[in-house]
Amino acid sequence: MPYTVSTPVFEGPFDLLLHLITRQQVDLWEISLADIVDGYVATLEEMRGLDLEAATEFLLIAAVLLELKARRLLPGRDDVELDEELALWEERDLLLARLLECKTFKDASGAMVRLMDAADLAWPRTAGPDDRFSGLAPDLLAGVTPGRLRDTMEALLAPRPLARVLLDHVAPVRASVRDAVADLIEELPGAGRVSFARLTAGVTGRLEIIVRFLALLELYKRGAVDLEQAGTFGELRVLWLGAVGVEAGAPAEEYQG
Amino acid sequence: MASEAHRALEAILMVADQPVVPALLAQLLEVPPARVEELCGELAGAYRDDDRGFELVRVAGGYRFQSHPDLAPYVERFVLEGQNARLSAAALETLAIVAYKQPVSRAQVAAIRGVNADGVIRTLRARGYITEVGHDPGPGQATLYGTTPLLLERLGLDRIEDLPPLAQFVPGPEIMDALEQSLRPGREPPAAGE
Amino acid sequence: MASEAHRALEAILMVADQPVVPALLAQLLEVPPARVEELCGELAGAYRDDDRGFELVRVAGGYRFQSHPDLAPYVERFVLEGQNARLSAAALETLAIVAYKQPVSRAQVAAIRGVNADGVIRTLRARGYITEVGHDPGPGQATLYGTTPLLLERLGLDRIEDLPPLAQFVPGPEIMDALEQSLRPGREPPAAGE
Repeated sequence: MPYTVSTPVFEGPFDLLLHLITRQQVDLWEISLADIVDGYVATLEEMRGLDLEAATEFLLIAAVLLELKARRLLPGRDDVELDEELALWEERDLLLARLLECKTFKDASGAMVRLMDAADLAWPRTAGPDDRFSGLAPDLLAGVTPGRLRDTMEALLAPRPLARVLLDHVAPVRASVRDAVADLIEELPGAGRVSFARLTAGVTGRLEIIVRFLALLELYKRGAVDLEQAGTFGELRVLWLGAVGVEAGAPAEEYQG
Repeated sequence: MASEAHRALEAILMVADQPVVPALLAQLLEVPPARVEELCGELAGAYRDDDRGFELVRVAGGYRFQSHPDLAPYVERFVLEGQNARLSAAALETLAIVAYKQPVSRAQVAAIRGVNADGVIRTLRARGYITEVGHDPGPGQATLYGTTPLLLERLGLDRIEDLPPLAQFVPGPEIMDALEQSLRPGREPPAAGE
Repeated sequence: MASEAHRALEAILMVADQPVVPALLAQLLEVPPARVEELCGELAGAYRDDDRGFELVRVAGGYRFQSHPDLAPYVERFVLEGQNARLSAAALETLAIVAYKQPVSRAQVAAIRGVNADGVIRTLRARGYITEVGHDPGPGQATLYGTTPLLLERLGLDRIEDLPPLAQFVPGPEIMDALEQSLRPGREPPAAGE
């Protein structure tokens, strides 16, 4: 079974370890570290850009796992000094305690999100006193400083927060024909006869649609697909023919005949 | 009596910070404007019958909740003693926009704030913090507003140009967070707009 | 039922732009704070019984009017933009740690999360959800952080003690077992855990 990651980005090493151990429902003895590394690399690619912090966290956790596993594989446990054995247990207890703490706060933050979501359904009254009372306040500008005016203005001019900030707009648009070819090679074999509109259904950028089209032409040139079009501006239909000659431009390891 | 439409009106008017015109209410509720007038009339009547401390009134072309005139003495004390003896958030925003963008029209203020600012502009004018400074030469000849010497004096500024400069690009905190999360190589976060 | 005190409360809360603490209300009405709580409770009950589109709630230590959650779809259309952006998972976890462990230092937060927390702490401060509340008396005098009334408003809670108890989130026995099994530096590999 290939190791697949659901989606959310791992937030911390302990968290990741916990995630791996509880979610995978396997004990460390059985985990193939190679699979985990592969799975993680795949996740990184999905994220379209290297999250250095997440990557170093992952390295840390991989090292911890490796060390734990190596210890177990070592023969001659009977010869282990009592001190060393105790130290190992102590180390394990510390790690366990931190994992549990980390998990506890993660779940607590989930509860806070639910509270916020519920509270978001109500809006407070913020109207303040109406004009009838505006003459009362002796000093309406009390506490208003030039600095506060600037802060207020900057807050107004700041980009409105998005529900979820993705960094896709910062990372360069992924629009290499080579990548698109690789994507199509993954997608097409199982798809049967499929329309181009369907193939680009999830693609929003115009550039990306063009690149997908170029990739299709590339595959056509290599004889890997057949293209049909009923007439001018008619629907373009794509049929997967097979793997002939596609290896040349595609990452071979991702390709499943 | 408390239909969905009545309740929706109450909810909207409760969060509005100035009178809401019936046309907008009608659009939000998907009923004719005449029906909005009826519904508001019924609500106002109910509050009267229940002897509430607030009322729903039609003022400046729209509807709003306000405190009942009977209770003005309490409200006055609250305004004087309470935390409310200061500019509301809406007024502060409007003042900041006029200060930095003058000369500026109501429509421009509303565009930046995302909500209509007429009531607040009236208050600020009444207090002498902003004033009419001219008219837009374009069609409609919208009134343009600017700040007054009184405001400068109260802010302790010599000239309006002495306002602190705005940062050129002010990313929201979540954008900073996301950037830091993905760009930070070590423990040193990028030095950017605090 | 609508006594002068009830009506005065309604009038004052209608012109407040943030939650009003019972102590101030008590002072304005010249009644004991406990009476204010009673009166507000009665008003809130009356609005519930009348099925109003607004409610009177106690949040962040004070009372305020707000729209009823049922009517969020209408109010959303009126205010146009969603009022609050979601926090990142990292920020939320840090917020949970500060909320439950306050006062707490950056180092303590980092120790629990396993990663540096400076960026998220700055985000949370910029959002006004946490603030500096003091300094560690120990060597280094690390800045200590705590939560703000604004966070309580955001959570819809009256006091920070109203958060669900942390004990509720301590992982259950099956997760503890899984962890123990996996981390055991034992002599023989444990039976395959499926």
